[in-house]
Amino acid sequence: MSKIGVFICHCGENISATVDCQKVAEEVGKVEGVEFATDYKYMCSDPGQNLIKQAIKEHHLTGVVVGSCSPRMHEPTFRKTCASAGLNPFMCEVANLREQCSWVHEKGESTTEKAISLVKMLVEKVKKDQPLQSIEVPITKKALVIGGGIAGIQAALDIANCGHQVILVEKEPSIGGHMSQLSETFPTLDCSQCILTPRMVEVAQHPNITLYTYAELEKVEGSIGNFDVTIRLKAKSVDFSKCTGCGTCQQKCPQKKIPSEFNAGLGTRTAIYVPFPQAVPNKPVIDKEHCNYYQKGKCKLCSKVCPVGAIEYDKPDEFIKENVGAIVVTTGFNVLNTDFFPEYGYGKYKDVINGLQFERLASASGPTLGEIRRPSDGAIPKKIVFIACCGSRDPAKGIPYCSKICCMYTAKHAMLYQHKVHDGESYIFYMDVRATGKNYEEFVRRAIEEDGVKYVRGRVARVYEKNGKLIVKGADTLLGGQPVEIEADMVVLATAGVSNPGAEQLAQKMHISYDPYYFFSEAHPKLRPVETNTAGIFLAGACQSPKDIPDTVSMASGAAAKVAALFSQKNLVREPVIAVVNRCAPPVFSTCVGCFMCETACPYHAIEREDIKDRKGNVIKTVAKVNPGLCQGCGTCVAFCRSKSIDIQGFSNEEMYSEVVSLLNS
Amino acid sequence: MKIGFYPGCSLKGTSREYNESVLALAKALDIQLEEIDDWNCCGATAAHSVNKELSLSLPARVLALAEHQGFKEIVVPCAACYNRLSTTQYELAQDEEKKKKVSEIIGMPYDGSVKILNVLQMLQKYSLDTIKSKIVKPFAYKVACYYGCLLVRPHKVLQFDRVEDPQVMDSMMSLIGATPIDWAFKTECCGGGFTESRTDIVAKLSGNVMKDVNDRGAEAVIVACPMCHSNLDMRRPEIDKYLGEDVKVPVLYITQAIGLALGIEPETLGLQRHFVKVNTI
Amino acid sequence: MDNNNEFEPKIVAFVCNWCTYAGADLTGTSRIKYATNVKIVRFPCTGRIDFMLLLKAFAGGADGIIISGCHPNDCHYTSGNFHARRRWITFRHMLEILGVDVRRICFTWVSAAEGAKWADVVNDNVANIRKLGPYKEYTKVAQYFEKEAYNEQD
Amino acid sequence: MENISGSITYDLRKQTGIDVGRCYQCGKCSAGCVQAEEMDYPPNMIIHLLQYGTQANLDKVLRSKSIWLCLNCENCVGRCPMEIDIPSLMDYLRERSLNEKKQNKAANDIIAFHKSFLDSVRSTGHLYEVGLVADFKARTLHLWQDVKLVPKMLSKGKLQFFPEMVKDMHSIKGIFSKTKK
Repeated sequence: MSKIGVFICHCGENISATVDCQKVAEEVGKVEGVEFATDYKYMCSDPGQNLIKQAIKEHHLTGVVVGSCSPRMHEPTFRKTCASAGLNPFMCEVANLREQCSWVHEKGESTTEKAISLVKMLVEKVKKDQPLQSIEVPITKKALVIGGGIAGIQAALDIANCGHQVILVEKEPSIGGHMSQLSETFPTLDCSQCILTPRMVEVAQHPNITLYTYAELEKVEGSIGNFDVTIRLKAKSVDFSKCTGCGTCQQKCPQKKIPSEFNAGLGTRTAIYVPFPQAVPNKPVIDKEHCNYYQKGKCKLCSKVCPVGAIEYDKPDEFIKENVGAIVVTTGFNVLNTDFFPEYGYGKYKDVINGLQFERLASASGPTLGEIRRPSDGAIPKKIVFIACCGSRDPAKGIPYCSKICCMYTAKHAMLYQHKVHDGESYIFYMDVRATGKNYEEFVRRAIEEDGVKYVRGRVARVYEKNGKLIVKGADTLLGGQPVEIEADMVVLATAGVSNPGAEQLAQKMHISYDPYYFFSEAHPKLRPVETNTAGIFLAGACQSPKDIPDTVSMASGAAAKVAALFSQKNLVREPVIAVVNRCAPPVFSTCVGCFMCETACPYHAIEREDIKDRKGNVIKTVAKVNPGLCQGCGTCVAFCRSKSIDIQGFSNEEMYSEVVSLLNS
Repeated sequence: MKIGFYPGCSLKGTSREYNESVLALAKALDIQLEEIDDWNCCGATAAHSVNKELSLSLPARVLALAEHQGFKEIVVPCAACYNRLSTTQYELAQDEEKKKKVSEIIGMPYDGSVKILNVLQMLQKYSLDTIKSKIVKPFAYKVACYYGCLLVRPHKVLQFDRVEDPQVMDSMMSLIGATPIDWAFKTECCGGGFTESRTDIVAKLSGNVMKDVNDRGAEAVIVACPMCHSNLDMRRPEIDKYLGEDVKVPVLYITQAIGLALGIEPETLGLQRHFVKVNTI
Repeated sequence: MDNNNEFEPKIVAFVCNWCTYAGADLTGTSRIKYATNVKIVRFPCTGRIDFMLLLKAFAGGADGIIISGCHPNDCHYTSGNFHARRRWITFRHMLEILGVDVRRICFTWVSAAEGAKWADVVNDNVANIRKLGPYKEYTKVAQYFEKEAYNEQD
Repeated sequence: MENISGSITYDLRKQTGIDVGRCYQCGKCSAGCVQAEEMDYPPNMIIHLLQYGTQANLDKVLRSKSIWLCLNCENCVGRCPMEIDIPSLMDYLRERSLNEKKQNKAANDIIAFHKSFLDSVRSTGHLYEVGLVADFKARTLHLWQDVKLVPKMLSKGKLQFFPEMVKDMHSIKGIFSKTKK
């Protein structure tokens, strides 16, 4: 006979504002098998947990139902509480009275009624619950980091420095990411490359880090502790073991007019190329789409001039398999395609550029060697206009969210411009200045007060060219929305930060969730910011949302710490939500008829075949058996089984049926 | 197949050369246009400025008439009428109740199934190839294509071309041998319906348009809206006064420009009716 | 809200733990309101949902059922939602043969990010089932079957 | 407050479907408005006044010149990041301003023109331009405006001296009487 304790949490007023918690406890208390029922202000607090522990001991409870927030929030908490009082943790269930009841309904009888039936449902489930034992699986202490920007570099170094092996995969020919493209960084104006390149070299030289550039994630299988990943090594057409990085091939390559990705289209590169002089690894790859040999079948100049014979054409992509225990995703972000804004003339007027292009203009390693010169004629712009929120906060054409970094980089751009063009005039059209980091507000003030950057509050309606000038038509909302017209020499659009193309497919490969803008979702917005909903896969940097360098680096270290914590355990403890095939006394042995439909259903190849033999060793029948190390507990096999011989612990047929029956009866 | 033709009031009065040129061009291109019988005014700016219901009912009557007369498509050369008719169709499609009410007001069933085309859409749909094959005298001028407001906005309703920097007219001009210029006032307002009530505003707004045309050396402005035409053409003295210079650039309807390229007589196209002389052509 | 004259349908939602359950949590976190008629039963995956459960629910007096999991390609377990979809496609005809009114079953996807969509799914479904009225037919069938089964045992 | 029925913002939303609360005052509407310079309150300020939801500010809007100066060129809504339909809002405000007799004096000519225009449509079913201009002049006493234009228009064959009537004037009359406020 069950002795069940029911504990209804008020969650301060979060639940009790719309649900009569006392009534819920009273009503559920009347259910057969419920030994004890009470309500309390904060069940997850120390006194709340003690209440549960005490009741378990006093009333010799065999099961516990807590009516509180979502089980996704506190199920582990309450299960631990039960365990510490000597109750099997899997005899504890959580009814979702907050996210799926009190927060979504108005105060009223029907809301309380719903709460009662939700708790009763789980009381019936607990009656059918079986005590279970957690499963322990070994961990592969090797991590995969996807993306070699500053986030990936930081995460890889931190994990490697803990003594674990790291595989770093980067899709471009060099690591460094967007940070390597930046000029100076806010709010200190230290040179981006100067602080980044030493880290890049450290990655290349670290004994614990294996670096795969020009590579992409192909496939992920398995789960936390034991992921099987396949990595595609794109054919570089250059044998890195032979190449010395002398650069002769690049000098001789006849294709010289390819827009350089690194210079955001403001400079050119060759078809065989190293993206930038400080690249790691500093060895070239051939861009097949632009290479004469690959496109027209003729040329091979690079091969002819290579002193070591490192050029290898027509080599296919390679695939390698790795076994890792954890994955850190650091794939970064992109800037919004400015085609969204024909009114600003991007793409039509050469001197309308985006923020990333301005970074290249201001960078000492850029196409103008750090001089601010406009792309059309190389003249130094005497009047420059920066347009903030270009695409951000614009649900109509861009994205509704704030891209977070633009206020700061725009202030920095204007400041750099003023430092480099002393007689220049700079205007920033803005709506709000969001300078919330350490020393950020001071930085913006400095731009205004010391460098004389003019801030105009209002959005620009359009930009058009006339007599070699760019006419910027804006308004000043602080002057009552009066029109403002500026004849500028150059216009810089602070384009929104958006997710990378391909982010969706990558997320689907890894089975991690993402938001409507294809940024990857963290497991909890506050308390689990670097974890994903998939155990063992972590996030860092701008692939989760646009963020600046300090935030990215701290998030990367956070993710690395999570990986290190995981790797510090000897074995991995897993919830025993797995399938089992029943076994019973001879002569039946198991109701399994050996049709192996479950085998076809299982995405994890967790179904094995077991021969049941008599004493003489003769096979009586062959039945299915679940490998608990491989089973992930999806339960698809259960729905496939015709003889109802396979069931899933924690979500068994009996449990689910009693839940449904209870719901409909109450 | 016969296409319904809704000239609208302007084309019967001040802008009769637009009417003449549309019909002449249609004839030359073998497009059968048949005027909607007993059509009424769309209500224009006046109606929607002071009475929402009226502004939906007047165009709805026209659309209902077209439906009853069996037209699947109607051509509306006037950009203002095109805009009002399209807006009415859009708004009534969004709101079943409104649709019922308007149908009751106009005293006849209204379905909203007629496809509304402006002149550019008509040419795009039926005649691009024919035009190309029939050019006898390429229209070899530098032209500024002026779209104004009502032809392209609101995009949600009209779904025609790009709102910023539209291209349909430009590509048609290229087709007949003209060189469309890139300029800044393609879709800025000319002052529209203020031509009588606030001529000063029209002079300024149309003046800004003409100044940019003139500065960039265009030899003609091409329009597809009678309001734009009369503001840029008939109000030229006021424009010149506002600008303090005499701007000589003529303003042609797109139908006139194409008509000329196809060798139709200037008289037939109504070019003699313009205030600013079209002497280059 | 509580209108005594109005029929309040009983609707059970079978949802997966990873997408729709999390999405429904997000509806709560975003404080979007919806009707109280729908009660959620949590499954690890829609692939786990045995269609016998649907029959059981109807027999038990459900007026409508919602099945919702991850969007195609987003399944936490790779392919469970595809299995669920395939099963739904094949079983709906069988359900019809069995006399189940398939209009009362709503098969949909709601991701963890679609809190607002979940509220819409619930509200639309409640309105829909309310229009269809109480589901008496299947209860009758169920009772009949139960009786028959007993008779056979005798 | 926005959700309380009877409140100004609620009514506005109910009547027009426009939620002024969505505007975050970026000013792009005013920046692109060809009439902003002429207006007493540029478009963003009109919205901002309405965001208060007070009768005093609503009156300011209804009595403003701005609502009559708007040409409905739709530039604002085409560029508005929040897709706030300002031209429709202006239509509503003009209608309301007239109904409440709060129209700005400076807009008299514009209103007179609209009325003359609609009178012409009411009596003929078409816009009868000669009649319109005569009526407009009578209303505004701008008797000498455009006198120079008339002979020229005549010579170009642009004026039509006699109105062409819609055959079914009954239905036009019906439309006007049924939509009369």
